[in-house]
Amino acid sequence: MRYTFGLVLALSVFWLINSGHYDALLLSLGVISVGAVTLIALRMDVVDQESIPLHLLRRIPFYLLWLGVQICRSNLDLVRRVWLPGQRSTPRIARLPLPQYSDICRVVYANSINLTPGTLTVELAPDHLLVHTLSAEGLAALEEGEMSRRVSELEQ
Amino acid sequence: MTLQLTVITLLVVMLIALWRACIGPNVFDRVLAANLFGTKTVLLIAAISYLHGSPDFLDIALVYALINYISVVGVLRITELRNEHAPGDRRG
Amino acid sequence: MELAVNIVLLSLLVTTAAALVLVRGLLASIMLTSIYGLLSASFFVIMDAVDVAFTEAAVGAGVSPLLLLLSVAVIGRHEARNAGARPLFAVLLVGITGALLIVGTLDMPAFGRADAPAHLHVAPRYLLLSGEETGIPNVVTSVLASYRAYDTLGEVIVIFTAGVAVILILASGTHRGSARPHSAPVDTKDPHTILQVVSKTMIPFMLLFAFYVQFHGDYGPGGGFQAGVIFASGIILYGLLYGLPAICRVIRPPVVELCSALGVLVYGVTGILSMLQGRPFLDYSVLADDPIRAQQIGIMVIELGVGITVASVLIVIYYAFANQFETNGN
Amino acid sequence: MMLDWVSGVLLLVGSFLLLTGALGFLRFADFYARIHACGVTETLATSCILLGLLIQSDSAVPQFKLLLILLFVLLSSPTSSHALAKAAWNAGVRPRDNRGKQPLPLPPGEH
Repeated sequence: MRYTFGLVLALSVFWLINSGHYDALLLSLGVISVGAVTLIALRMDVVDQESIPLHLLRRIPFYLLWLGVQICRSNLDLVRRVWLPGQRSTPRIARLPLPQYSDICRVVYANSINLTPGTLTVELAPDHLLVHTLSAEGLAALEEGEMSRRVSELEQ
Repeated sequence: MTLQLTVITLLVVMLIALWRACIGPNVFDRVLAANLFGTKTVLLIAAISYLHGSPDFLDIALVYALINYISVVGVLRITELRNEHAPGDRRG
Repeated sequence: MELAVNIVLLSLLVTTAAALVLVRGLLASIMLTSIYGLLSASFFVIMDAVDVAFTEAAVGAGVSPLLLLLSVAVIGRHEARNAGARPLFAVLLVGITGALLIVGTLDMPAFGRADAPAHLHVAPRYLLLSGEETGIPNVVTSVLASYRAYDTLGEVIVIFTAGVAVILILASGTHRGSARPHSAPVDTKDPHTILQVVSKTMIPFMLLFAFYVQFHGDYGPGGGFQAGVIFASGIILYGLLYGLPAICRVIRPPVVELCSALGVLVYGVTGILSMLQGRPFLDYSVLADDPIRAQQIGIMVIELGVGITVASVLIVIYYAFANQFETNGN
Repeated sequence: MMLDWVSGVLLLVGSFLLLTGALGFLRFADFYARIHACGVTETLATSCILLGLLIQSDSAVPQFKLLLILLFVLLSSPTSSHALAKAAWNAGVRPRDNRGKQPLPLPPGEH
């Protein structure tokens, strides 16, 4: 029920932002559209804590801030690698353990790895990740596990 | 001025992506190039709409942002189906 | 600046077309086709043809590469070298046709000339009066759905016919005349957790965006065609990730087949309603007392018909294709 | 005036990153490395350019739309990189070293 309400709220905001016309006709069409989409979404069974992660909302801004800094840092590293061809890069492919319990946290972790250039999730199995990194240092940073720990903290 | 520079850069990037799509070497490089091309088109349309001073083109960029990755999902599913059909193939 | 961008985009288009001819392997051709679509959309934006660009964006980015991919999945991805073909004859034929077309363009007025016939006939009336006559700011929508409603009806019927043709060609022997799935669920030993979770979040917004495009065609770029394509993309994405049986439980094939006809019916009935009142076919003025209000209602109703038909035909085509390759494996 | 500067700098940084990504895309020898190069252009460059445009805009609706575009690009671009890597892995493409000559050692259990 909470998730349905959250979805309706998000969809209404999406409609109002996009529409830009607030007369009676378009607003009522908006209500009908949001209703229809919610109905289809419920039939598709996509309204749950994975698609509407309400329980993460409180902690996620801090995480995103930290992730933003990481993205900038790894971008700088990649810029150096591209423009200075002398640098020896040593690509690696490895398995990482997955301590997270819920699918949503696994996905946040995997997609955070994808968002930072230089590291890439190739496969997400129930108990491990297969990652490809552009350099040995990138793999070492992931294996150290700070990102994984921060993602796990999101759920608490 | 910087807006013009951005548009030129985007066109150069598109040219490189097209080059990669032509030479390959394997199919996935071409898919990657097409995907890169898609996101660059989003940016190009957004930038051009500002260059023209008519930001209502943004709807088009929004469509791309929403549905651009469907074709990649399609590629993934189809390579999988082909592997299921040919049991001799390797699976990861 | 604009001229330079135009020249670059057009030369990229020509390069892509040449690469399309030269490249072997169907998947590579599909990717180049999708690049071609993206380039045309950018080009249309620069030419200020926003509605066309929108259609190209919606079709070229999602649905058309996808349908091509599905057909490749059915037929296999290597282009057979055709031993018996006579390329010389084909080259000659294409050369002559191309030369004739180029000769034809010589008679056309220069691009952008103010006294070109296209700008002298009905275009000034559309541009000057359509706002007053239909009460709709977007001229493209009022031309498409009111002044040229016959043509649009024809287009919708073409799309409907395409859907029927696909069903007739791809229907299997056991379920004749239908694309209803009868296959086992797809193998799920390799779950797409990331894709499923992200798509779960995106699909409702895609569907709502389709509704937004449907109902805001009066004000900005958009309308039934684009909305139908976007809606179908959302549904097809769900089908790709959760399998054909799951999507068929959400939207049952008989319902979609019915809807594809329903859209055409809505369009046609609107036209017949005005005939019953003694007015010409598709004259909306009978729908309300105020003629401008009547135009707006008429345009909205037929755009809805267009949207329903386009969305359902695309979904029907997807069902037929997916059914084909999911059963071929067994 | 100040905002114009910020916007210009953001656009310049974005363009530079785009060029970097494209160059990497052209030069890296291995398919997986090329996905990384695209990753640069997707995340930070897209954010920079869209934010630069957002600052130039003076009405609310386009600004919100640009934010929405940014949000959806940030959601979908890592996902499509992953989908592509997975598709290549499933099809038997294995990563190679930075010269594209030797295949990389795989973790135990993979083949």
